[in-house]
Amino acid sequence: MSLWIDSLLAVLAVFLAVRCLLAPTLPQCVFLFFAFGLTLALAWARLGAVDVAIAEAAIAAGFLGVLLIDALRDFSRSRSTGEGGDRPSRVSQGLVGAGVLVFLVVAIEAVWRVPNGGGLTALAADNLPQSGVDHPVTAVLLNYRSYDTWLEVGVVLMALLALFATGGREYFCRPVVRAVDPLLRQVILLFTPVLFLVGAFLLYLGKTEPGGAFQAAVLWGAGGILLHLGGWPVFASMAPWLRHLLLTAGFGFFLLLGFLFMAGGGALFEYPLAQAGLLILVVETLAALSIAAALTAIFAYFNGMSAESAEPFTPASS
Amino acid sequence: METYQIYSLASAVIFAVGLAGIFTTRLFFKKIIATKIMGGGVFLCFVSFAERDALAFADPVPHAMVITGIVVAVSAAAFALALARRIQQLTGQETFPVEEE
Amino acid sequence: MTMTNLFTIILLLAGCFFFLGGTLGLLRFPDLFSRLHALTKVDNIGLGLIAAGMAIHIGSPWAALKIFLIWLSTLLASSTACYLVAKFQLGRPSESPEVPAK
Amino acid sequence: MTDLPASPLVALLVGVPIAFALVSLFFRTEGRARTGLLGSLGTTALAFPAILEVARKGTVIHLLGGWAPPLGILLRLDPLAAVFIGMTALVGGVISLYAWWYFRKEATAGGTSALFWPLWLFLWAGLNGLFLSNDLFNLFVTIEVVGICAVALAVLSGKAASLIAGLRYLLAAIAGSMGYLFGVALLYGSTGTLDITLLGAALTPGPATTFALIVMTLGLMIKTACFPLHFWLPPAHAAALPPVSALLSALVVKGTFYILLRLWTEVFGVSLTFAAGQLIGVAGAVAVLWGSWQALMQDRLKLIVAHSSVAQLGYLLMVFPLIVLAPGVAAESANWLSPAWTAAVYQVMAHGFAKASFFLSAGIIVIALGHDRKSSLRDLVARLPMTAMAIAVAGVSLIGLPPSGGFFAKWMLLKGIFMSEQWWWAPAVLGGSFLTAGYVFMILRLAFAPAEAGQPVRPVPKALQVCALVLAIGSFLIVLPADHIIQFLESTAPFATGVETYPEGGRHGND
Repeated sequence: MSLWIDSLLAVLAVFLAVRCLLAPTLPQCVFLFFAFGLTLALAWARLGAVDVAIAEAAIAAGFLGVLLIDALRDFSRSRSTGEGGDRPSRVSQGLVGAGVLVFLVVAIEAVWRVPNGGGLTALAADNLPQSGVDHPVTAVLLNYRSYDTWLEVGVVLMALLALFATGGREYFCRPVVRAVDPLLRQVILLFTPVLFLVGAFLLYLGKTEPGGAFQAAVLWGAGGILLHLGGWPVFASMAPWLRHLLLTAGFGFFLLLGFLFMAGGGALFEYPLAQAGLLILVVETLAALSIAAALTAIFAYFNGMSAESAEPFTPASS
Repeated sequence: METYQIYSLASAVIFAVGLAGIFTTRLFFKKIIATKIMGGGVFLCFVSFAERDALAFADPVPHAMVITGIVVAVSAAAFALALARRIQQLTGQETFPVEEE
Repeated sequence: MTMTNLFTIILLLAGCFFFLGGTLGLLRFPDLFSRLHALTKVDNIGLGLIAAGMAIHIGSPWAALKIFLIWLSTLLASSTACYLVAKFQLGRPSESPEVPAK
Repeated sequence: MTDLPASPLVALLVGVPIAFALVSLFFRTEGRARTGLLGSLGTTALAFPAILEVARKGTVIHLLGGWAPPLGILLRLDPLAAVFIGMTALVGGVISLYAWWYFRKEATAGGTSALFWPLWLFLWAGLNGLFLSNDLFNLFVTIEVVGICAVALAVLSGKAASLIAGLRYLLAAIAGSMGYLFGVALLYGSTGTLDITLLGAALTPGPATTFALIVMTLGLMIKTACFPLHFWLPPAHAAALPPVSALLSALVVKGTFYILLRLWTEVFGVSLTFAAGQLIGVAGAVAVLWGSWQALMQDRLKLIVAHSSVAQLGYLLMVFPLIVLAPGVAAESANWLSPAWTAAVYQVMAHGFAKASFFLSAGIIVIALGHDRKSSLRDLVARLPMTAMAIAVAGVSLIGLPPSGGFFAKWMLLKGIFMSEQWWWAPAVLGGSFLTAGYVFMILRLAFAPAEAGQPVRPVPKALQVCALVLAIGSFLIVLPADHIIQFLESTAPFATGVETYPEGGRHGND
């Protein structure tokens, strides 16, 4: 029975991926991509990866989905993605098809006959008492492999700077100040504190159960995005030093702490066991705050790129 | 056939679908989505191995890597989308010029 | 099979039925407004039934409260979204109701 | 690996540029540029004690978080990494100085400079992290850091052409890293480790290993702009701002080449076949000829230089057929390994210095004349003598005339080729040099030709010209300590080691 459910889910994921890429219009493509992401999240829940499922649903399907929909305002002008010169010629399509088919056969043989390396489950479990947290995924993210996580917090900040680079200067967009629906504002006012509360809860939960900084960050970021959509200028009205502090706190504090303990003779990101639990919670909180801030700023930038923005942003040069 | 094998096979197929998607469309927007689909395939591969290596809990290392990977991939995709939008706004182009392909 | 199990199954099945109905409505109804109607009203009942079924299945009052809150926030979100979509459609300059896609 | 001496310097090489980048974000344009320059010079300065540490102690490591592999991530600073980090420090330092004066001169791009500095420091930290990392997944994160920052820098000019080239670059980079990551997933699944050293010991030949080899190699080849996956490079490098073009071509593409080198020599030994090495060599040889030919055909200086990068990167690939030994040849008896490795390292350095200098000179010409079409080169010798000199010197190194670093690299490559009796690569090396000579002499001929009348020349700060010239001369100076560098590199593996292959390995081969 369960094998059937899994097979169904796997086939559905493949089907949605194909349909998404063959969709005749871009909005359809986006919504099928949503469905693909949610199917993957279900698959991950089935595979016992609850953290990943939350992260996928929240970041990859949720946040990126919002950006994709916002981008549709620019791209949906040409409604159809179909025949009008979109597809390459038949010959090159055939070549690509043949190439991908060969690739597929080799890939399937490879994943089918992959030897069982055994993974690191036992090792991760054995060292859990030394990590300062009780949830293995959090232990990997914030202790065993905290270097990766640190760089990743940085990548979100770099993505924001990269976004600024497309316009040639740093720019925190104001909300589109057309009359925001009063009902929407009320609902947002109601939802934002709830989101922040649930985010904090998930963050705290990360010590023992699925949850943690990234999941919390997306909820907080969602709060920021809602406020932006409701007409509250979250970043644009903030003092520059404060918003830079918000954006860099996670990445910076992580590093600062690492340097501090390194000065004491340890390695970078090596925490003494007695304080590890607390330090990890502080690092996670600041990281979540910074990621949330960056996600909000990324969305605000996207929203401000739109031609219908009240304050249309024109690039510095060109 | 084990549960993980269903998903690892699917991961190979999804990766190939994404790969094909990059070549078969010239629209920026769809190329970006195609790379995301490739990423979905790769992450599914990681997580399927994590399930295979489960003891009391599934292998946490691939889970952590996939969470990291998802955030990194979304950051890159957001940047790509912003570039595509800016190009569209400056030039009206939604596809790469043909002669350079 | 215990009584609670039976209840759970009945509630889940009923929930699925409503979801199916809502989806059918989304696909078959001719214009945006009636589609919205199907999507929000029927799906919310479906979700409520499934939530109730799960609450009974888990059997802890805390979990039940959390599940109830989830349902409540979905209700709020979907009705707000529905209202905004409908309002946007009404505000559109002179466009006749959409012709259903084949 | 974990019993090697530890050093905090290793972690600082990544941490310090990031710390400066973060601090710089709190300043506005002027202060940000100052902090950025300070950070760049600091990072350059940091490379020297790090290299000295390696010279004294041999390979040093850093166990991040105090966790040993396979659970934790290990940073390893060995002589090969030290040479790459040193090259990055020197070239990057000079480019930073150039950027400082460039952005003061081009005041119109105020916002651009404010974004340049943090992005460049993040990129630098990513590169250092890449050279140091001994963990396959961490390498993925660092190549993404490098990729995102590199594209962001490439589009800074804000022109539509650079945005389109940037998007093409970014999509190629994302697709490449997804291919790489798929390989990582399979390797983790089949061995339960991500550490390069442990993987090399644990890996067994089989379809999964072979597939991982193929997707990772292809993924990294896209990102290194290897023929025939180089399509994104010329437009992206040519359309960027001059300091950015310089660091993209001198440093960024070398990062993924470095990973490729590490993977082939330290991880995939069991799955490699002689033919696989030959195949990469063919890609390299074609890249040398095709890239140089394309460079000859271009009409704009920056495009000439960008296409020349494709060719020069081809030389790097031609090292692979020498390192992957034929069945039955033991690494101990393969006396051409040392020249081959020397060729690789020197080609990386010589191209880094010379190409950076070339792009910086192109930037100077654009400032002076407003464009970089071939006609802008006319009478360069009289108009911008120092820049003409820089172009001539860097060009000589690109061609590979003695006594330049480029000559030393190509000479060593030829030596390795003849010692291993793979003479069929020699025509490509020589042909590439002739074609390179073609476009370099064409540039120089124009530089001496009289200018068309009425072309005003805007003044260019001397400092910019000095930077370009210093880099050009650097591509010669690197030859002086050659003995020391080779000795330094030979002190530890993987330098002077080869990948032994076996006849039965052919069954698992990828071609």
